[in-house]
Amino acid sequence: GEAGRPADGAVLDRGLGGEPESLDPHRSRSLQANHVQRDLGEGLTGYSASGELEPRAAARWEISEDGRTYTFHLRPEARWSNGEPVTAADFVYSFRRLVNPETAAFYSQSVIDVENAAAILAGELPPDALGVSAPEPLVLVVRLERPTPYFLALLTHPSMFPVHQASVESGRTYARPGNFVTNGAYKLVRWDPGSLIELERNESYWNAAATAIDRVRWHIAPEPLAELYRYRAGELDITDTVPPEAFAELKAERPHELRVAPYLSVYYYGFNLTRPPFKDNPRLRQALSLAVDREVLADKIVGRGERPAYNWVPPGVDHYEPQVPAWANLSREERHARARAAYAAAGYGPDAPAKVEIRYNTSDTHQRIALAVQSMWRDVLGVETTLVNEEFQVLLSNMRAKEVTQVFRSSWSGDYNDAHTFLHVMTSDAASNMTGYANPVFDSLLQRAATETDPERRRDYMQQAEHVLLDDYPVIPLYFFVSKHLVNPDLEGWEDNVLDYHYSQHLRFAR
Amino acid sequence: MLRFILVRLASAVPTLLLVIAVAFLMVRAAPGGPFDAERVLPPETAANLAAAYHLDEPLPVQFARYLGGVLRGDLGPSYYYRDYEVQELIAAALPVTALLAGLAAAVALVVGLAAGACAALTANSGTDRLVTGLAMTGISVPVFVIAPLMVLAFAVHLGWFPASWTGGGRGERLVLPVIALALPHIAFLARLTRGSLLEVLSADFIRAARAQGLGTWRVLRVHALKPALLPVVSYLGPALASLLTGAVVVEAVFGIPGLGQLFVRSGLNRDYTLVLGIVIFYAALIIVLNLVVDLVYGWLDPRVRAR
Amino acid sequence: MLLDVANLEVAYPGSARPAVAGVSFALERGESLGVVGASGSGKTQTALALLGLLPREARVSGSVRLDGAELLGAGERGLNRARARRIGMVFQDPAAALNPCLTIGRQLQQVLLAHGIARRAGWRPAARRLLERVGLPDPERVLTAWPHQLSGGMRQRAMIALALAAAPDVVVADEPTTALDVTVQAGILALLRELREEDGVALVLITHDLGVIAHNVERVLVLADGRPVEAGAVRDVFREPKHPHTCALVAAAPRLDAPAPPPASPSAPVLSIERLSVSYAGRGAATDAVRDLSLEVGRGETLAIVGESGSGKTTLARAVTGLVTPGTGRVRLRGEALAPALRDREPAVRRRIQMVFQDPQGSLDPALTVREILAEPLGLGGIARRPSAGAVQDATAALLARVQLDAGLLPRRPHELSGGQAQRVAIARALAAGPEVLVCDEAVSALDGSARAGVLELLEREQAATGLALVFITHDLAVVRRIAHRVAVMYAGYLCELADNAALFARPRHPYTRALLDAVPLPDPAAPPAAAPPPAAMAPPANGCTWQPRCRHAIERCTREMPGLAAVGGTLVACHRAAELDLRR
Amino acid sequence: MSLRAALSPLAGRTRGVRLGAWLLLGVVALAVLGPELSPHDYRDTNFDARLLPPGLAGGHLFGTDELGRDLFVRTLTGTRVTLLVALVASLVSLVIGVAWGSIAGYAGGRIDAFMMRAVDALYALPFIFLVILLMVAFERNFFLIFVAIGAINWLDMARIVRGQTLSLKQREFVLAAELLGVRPAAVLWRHVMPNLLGVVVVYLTLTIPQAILVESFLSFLGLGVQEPGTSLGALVNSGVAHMERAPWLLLVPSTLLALVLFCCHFLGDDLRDRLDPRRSGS
Ligand SMILES: Nc1ncnc2c1ncn2[C@@H]1O[C@H](COP(=O)(O)OP(=O)(O)OP(=O)(O)O)[C@@H](O)[C@H]1O
Ligand SMILES: Nc1ncnc2c1ncn2[C@@H]1O[C@H](COP(=O)(O)OP(=O)(O)OP(=O)(O)O)[C@@H](O)[C@H]1O
Ligand SMILES: [Mg+2]
Ligand SMILES: [Mg+2]
Repeated sequence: GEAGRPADGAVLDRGLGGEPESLDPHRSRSLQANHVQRDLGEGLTGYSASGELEPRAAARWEISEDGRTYTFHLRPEARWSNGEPVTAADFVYSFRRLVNPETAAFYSQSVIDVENAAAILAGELPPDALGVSAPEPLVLVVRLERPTPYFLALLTHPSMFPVHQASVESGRTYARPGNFVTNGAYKLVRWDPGSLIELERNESYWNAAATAIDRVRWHIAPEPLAELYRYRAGELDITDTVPPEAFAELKAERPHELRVAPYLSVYYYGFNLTRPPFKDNPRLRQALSLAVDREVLADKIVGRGERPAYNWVPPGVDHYEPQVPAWANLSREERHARARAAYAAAGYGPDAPAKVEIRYNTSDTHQRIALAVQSMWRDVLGVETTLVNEEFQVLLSNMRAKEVTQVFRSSWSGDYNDAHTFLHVMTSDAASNMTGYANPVFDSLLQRAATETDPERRRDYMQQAEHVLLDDYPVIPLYFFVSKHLVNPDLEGWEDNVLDYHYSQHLRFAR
Repeated sequence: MLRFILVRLASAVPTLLLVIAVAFLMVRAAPGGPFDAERVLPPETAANLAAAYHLDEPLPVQFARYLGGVLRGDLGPSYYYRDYEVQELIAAALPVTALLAGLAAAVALVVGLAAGACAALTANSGTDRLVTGLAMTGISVPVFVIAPLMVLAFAVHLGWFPASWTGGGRGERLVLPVIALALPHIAFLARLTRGSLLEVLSADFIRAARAQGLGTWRVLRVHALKPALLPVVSYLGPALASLLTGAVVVEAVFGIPGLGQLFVRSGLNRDYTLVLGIVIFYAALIIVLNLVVDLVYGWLDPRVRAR
Repeated sequence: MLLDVANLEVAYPGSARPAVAGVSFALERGESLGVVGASGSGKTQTALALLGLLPREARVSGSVRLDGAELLGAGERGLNRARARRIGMVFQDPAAALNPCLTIGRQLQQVLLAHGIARRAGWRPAARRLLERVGLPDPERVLTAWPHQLSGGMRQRAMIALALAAAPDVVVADEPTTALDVTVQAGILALLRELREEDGVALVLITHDLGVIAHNVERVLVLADGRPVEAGAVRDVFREPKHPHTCALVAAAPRLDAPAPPPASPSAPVLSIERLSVSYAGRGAATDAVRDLSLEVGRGETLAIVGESGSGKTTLARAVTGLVTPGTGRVRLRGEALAPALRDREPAVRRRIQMVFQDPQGSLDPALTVREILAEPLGLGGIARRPSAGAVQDATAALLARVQLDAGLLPRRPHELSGGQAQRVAIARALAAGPEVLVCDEAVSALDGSARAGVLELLEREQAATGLALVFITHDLAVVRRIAHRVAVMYAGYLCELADNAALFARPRHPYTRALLDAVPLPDPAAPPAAAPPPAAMAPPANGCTWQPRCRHAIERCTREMPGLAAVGGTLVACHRAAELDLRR
Repeated sequence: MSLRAALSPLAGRTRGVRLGAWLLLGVVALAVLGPELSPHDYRDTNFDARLLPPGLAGGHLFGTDELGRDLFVRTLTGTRVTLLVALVASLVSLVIGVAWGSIAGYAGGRIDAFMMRAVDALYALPFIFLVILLMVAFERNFFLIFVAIGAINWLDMARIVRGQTLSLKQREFVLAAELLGVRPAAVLWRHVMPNLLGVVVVYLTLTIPQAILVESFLSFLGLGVQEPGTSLGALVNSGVAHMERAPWLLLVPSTLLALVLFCCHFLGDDLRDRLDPRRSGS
């Protein structure tokens, strides 16, 4: 943005939606936190501008045959923002801190595949029992419980970033401006809660030469509309999102500033399978699922380039083939016919209509979708739907309690680029499984996939699992998200990618 | 006088305690918790978190712990902003909010009173209609309409002022928010002033004052204003308080790091300590403001002081 | 011509006949005109019309010329040039005319500054001088006092000060002395005379008190029902009044030599006041308004309380009725002690003691009509009732009739009443409650002779019928003579003489009483003008007799100790020399 | 007397009043009948007729919203709710607020202190949670909106009324009434309140818009009206987003909102004038 930018134009103003709860890799959880953290720190691995996995703090690594031991060779030139070298010991300390129950880290799950992690989290073993060691200052060895093909992807997640032991032990405020020692391309210089997070280039970063932008200002802008105004007023170079209402006109007026890309996230309606009417009632679930016209939803209701979702795992996930069900390709009429058939089979009809309740948390988009679905169900099946919008926390606790919910709105996005992160939520013991879906077949398939080293077979297991899942209709996938940003045309180095990662260090202003 | 103030402040203590207690219960009774999100935490992590924040203790114990902290002047750590203490957050937001609220109140007072007086003087004339009409428009157009409109017009299209708090210089970034904040209150004050002034202007002592040839302006300023201010003042107390914590919409639109935003977000995040912290602050504020208001009554109408 | 009024007419849409019709008069510098007439005859309306102060709905016609310049219809600007600087107005009801929210000082300051009489800094001394001129003791306190902290008379004098502040060429004084005891009154009248003689100020003196008229103006204008019925030189009008209405007025003028009513038959006291003291916490030192005062009033007895303005009469009344809580002492009703604060008294008990307030307008609810005001004590009040309900109509109309007002006033609101009308409505309301004790605070001060006579008779009838005990606070000794059985004379919060009516007038025992009697203006131009006593000192002295500084007979002892009440020949007197002095004429 | 005059049927004196009265009646009539007369239902979506501009084309007089629902019908349906809210809000703040404030002010002393501290406390409590709890405690129902709005709506009124009462109760006509043995309740009702009404009425016309806005905030918290049901506040709120592309979504409901408020204001003013003792004729 113009505001306060030095002549050389090296200040980048980015919209950041909501506000991070913390920038400490082990105490944060929100996507916003992760965005900023990816500028501040870096893990052993990371992503290129185009979203390819690439070495970062680690220069290279070897993986044992059984796929359970990883040996990382760190960059000798890697430095903390205070000039100290980044060593294997730092990673050991960080991983232990991550699993340490006292840290109570949100993302302790990221290391769950590492040896003893589960036991340590449960408090049965001390943190230093974790399967990580530093035989040499620059060599880090990680032993896993089981082969984990996506482990390298896991390492890109900010929760796996190293933290600087000395400053962590310096006290509560260590992750705040002035104290925060990081190993990334930028360092934290300012944080006004509710307003602004400002970063400055980290001169001692090993790749500092490649950093073009001197200052990054992350602006807290929870209101999409307000954010858009800021962008149009030239106060932002990159927006976090685009308000649905404005999308069409932006597409027309600023086509080359509008960046839309598929995103690893699915928007769905879940059924509460533990209570009537949906308990043991697959026909009704099928009917409702088929009666929803995804194309209309995607094109007309959300209409920001989202893709209609007929299956669970988004397209674009590495080495995975989404299991789009056959009926997806039927004509609208046929689909509706099948829906009515299933509806009738479930014992409902014009004179005995199903009475259904959709719960969603307050937001224009959710509301519009709910309204659309409501009228689709009414038109196709004659279902009587009531809409209940609730404050987010209320909805969440209702979903978890599985007492009052019938159909609820939710979404799931991947932490890393692998089908597992999507399928795993639907396992019977997954904490985030709000539907109460429990199918032993599905569970065992995922179990086998988890321990399978051969990528091909692993993929097959997971694909079968998704197939099983879709046949049971525990959820109605509605659409796959897209990431959508407005990007200042003067900005170079921006590449769309499914992860929606856009490291500031990859960006530069055209001279 | 001094005694009166002291007594009032003393009587504030139980009020505060009551507020704290009730608020504490309300916050806890509300569904959801500070660490709940779409992505549910694995049980052990959740347990660890609860332990870390003593959320696993029985409620009375927690309350006692919290109250103890408050009495020691420690509002505890924020549950959402995990690197911040509640005090720090309030202290950070307060100056911004105070500045905005102060300016807005000043603007509202000056413009509102002037408009109201002018309307009352020209009662039922064209001017009166115009002023009251404008006032009513100001009241009937919600702030969540006014604020974005102003941004669109003056920031996006005309580019006179920044569209957000972080978008411009110290001075200019204040203009739009202050106006947006002041508008409804201007309207309010104008109407209130007009109403009470009309009543006062028909009093005998105003006739007498006119007989003293003071001239309309002096009569208004000296003789009519004071008695007419009573209802205005009683409105100002709450109004100021609401300006300090109720500026949510404006703060949201302009991205202002103020108390109002903080309050709402803390509520939605179930940031227990932050909510309570702000509630306490708010309660204290209101009590003080109302005390001031009551003192001003005494100044405006000596007869009130009599008993 | 300085001021030239030609057939002035004031009418109100609501009422049938105009409030004022065809009034004309002219004044040169230094001249003075008295305007007399029955209550409600249009005196105040005339005055207000001069300065364009009538309410919006009033229709005014005719002409008012000041040095030839027309004032009627001259805009607010033009009028403001005339107001205060050219024509000063003394309002009839000071309680309503003073701004309750501003100190007297502030109100004076505004006038002084507005008209450039004083500079920013120098207004205070100027204001103090004004207050001294109108004979207010302790002007410093008055400057910093709010109207409600002043006595009726003090307010009235403050009002006068305001009117004179801008040194006007014409002074229009509407009942300027109704709330003043005769001594102070004499002072004020002397002041007005001085202004005329020295500064050539022209005076329009509105009053119903023929005594005042007789000695202070050259010409009179008599109004009846808003119409001028007679005009001429004072002497002529008094000697042979032509118009029957004037005759009635003159005849009805109360006189000191009227026969005193026979002493009331002794009975157990209905109301007894025991060692009552009231003091108000002011800004600086507290004001002792009533000091250690004891009185009794028997069944069917009328006790008159006279005394200098600010001597504590109203305070005493308020203490009796519980409107102020006394510092010490108690009030008994038929022997039983009453709770000091009104709010602690049973409604039933409250009704037994009623009061007519000194400031009639203020004691009538502005939101209610006369009908509703009167209906209340009858127990018929309440919004539920339809005003056409016969019962209310008849009862309230009857009440009005008793105080000689016609039922036409029933739908009016207080601010639509004349001073005297308001006062009588207040009396009617008090009587309607059927009290055992009625405290009248200057209850007839705003009434012309006939109306006053009527009210007094009414009270006497009530007394005869119900054994009503009357506490009659007034400064008008003629009224005292006419109605009182016993008289209490107050000065600076003390009771200085308590005597039977006849005794008091025949043989006053306290020098202050003497001064009072001398100061009474007689309604007869021929009679010698009233004598004003030496002006009041700043504030009554801390120790010694409070009257002593102004006392002709003071001796050294008087400066040391405050004399207590002592019986001297059937009279209670607080004077060291009561026994030896003979104050008869 | 004044109170009755206030409640007497509307024979508006000034032009403004008659205008206001008629307009309000008109709005009410429309709100009640309009939806019935229109061919559309406020719930009917039509994904092929989204964001139609106003006009007779397609039979959508005021155009359609982003789901192709007829704005005319929706606005009028919303008006019903809004009018109801306005009504209840003003009743609450009138009844509770005026009673509470005048009693506190008149009684004075301990009672006053207690009652006013209670008001302070209510001011301070976090409204959001109050609402959320209401929703959790009772199963959601329309009535709760009024409880929630009522809970806060009367506070300001109470304060203002108290302030006025404090100075009124020192006036001699009140003392005179007390002296007559009129019971406190009656003094309040007959002498204090009528003299308060001027301010009360003015303030009332001001609390109504507040209530309407609160209502639209409530729907955010999930209380308020549930879609597809709606209220003017909610409509305006969602209209803002379309300000540029589909201004009618903002203009239509806000115009109606403003209209309603103007009517209230005109009537309020008239009420004030009638109650103003200085104006003769009752
Ligand atoms: N605003 C008004 N509306 C209607 N009639 C009024 C109004 N003001 C005064 N009047 C009437 O005009 C007449 C004259 O009133 P005015 O005050 O001049 O009497 P007054 O001579 O001053 O009597 P008093 O000696 O009692 O003061 C009275 O009958 C009174 O009721
Ligand atoms: N509320 C008050 N606060 C302070 N001082 C007061 C108050 N009311 C009266 N006073 C003072 O008490 C003294 C007595 O007042 P009071 O009204 O009793 O006199 P009064 O005898 O009625 O005089 P007047 O004949 O002029 O009415 C006066 O000096 C007055 O200034
Ligand atoms: Mg008069
Ligand atoms: Mg008096």
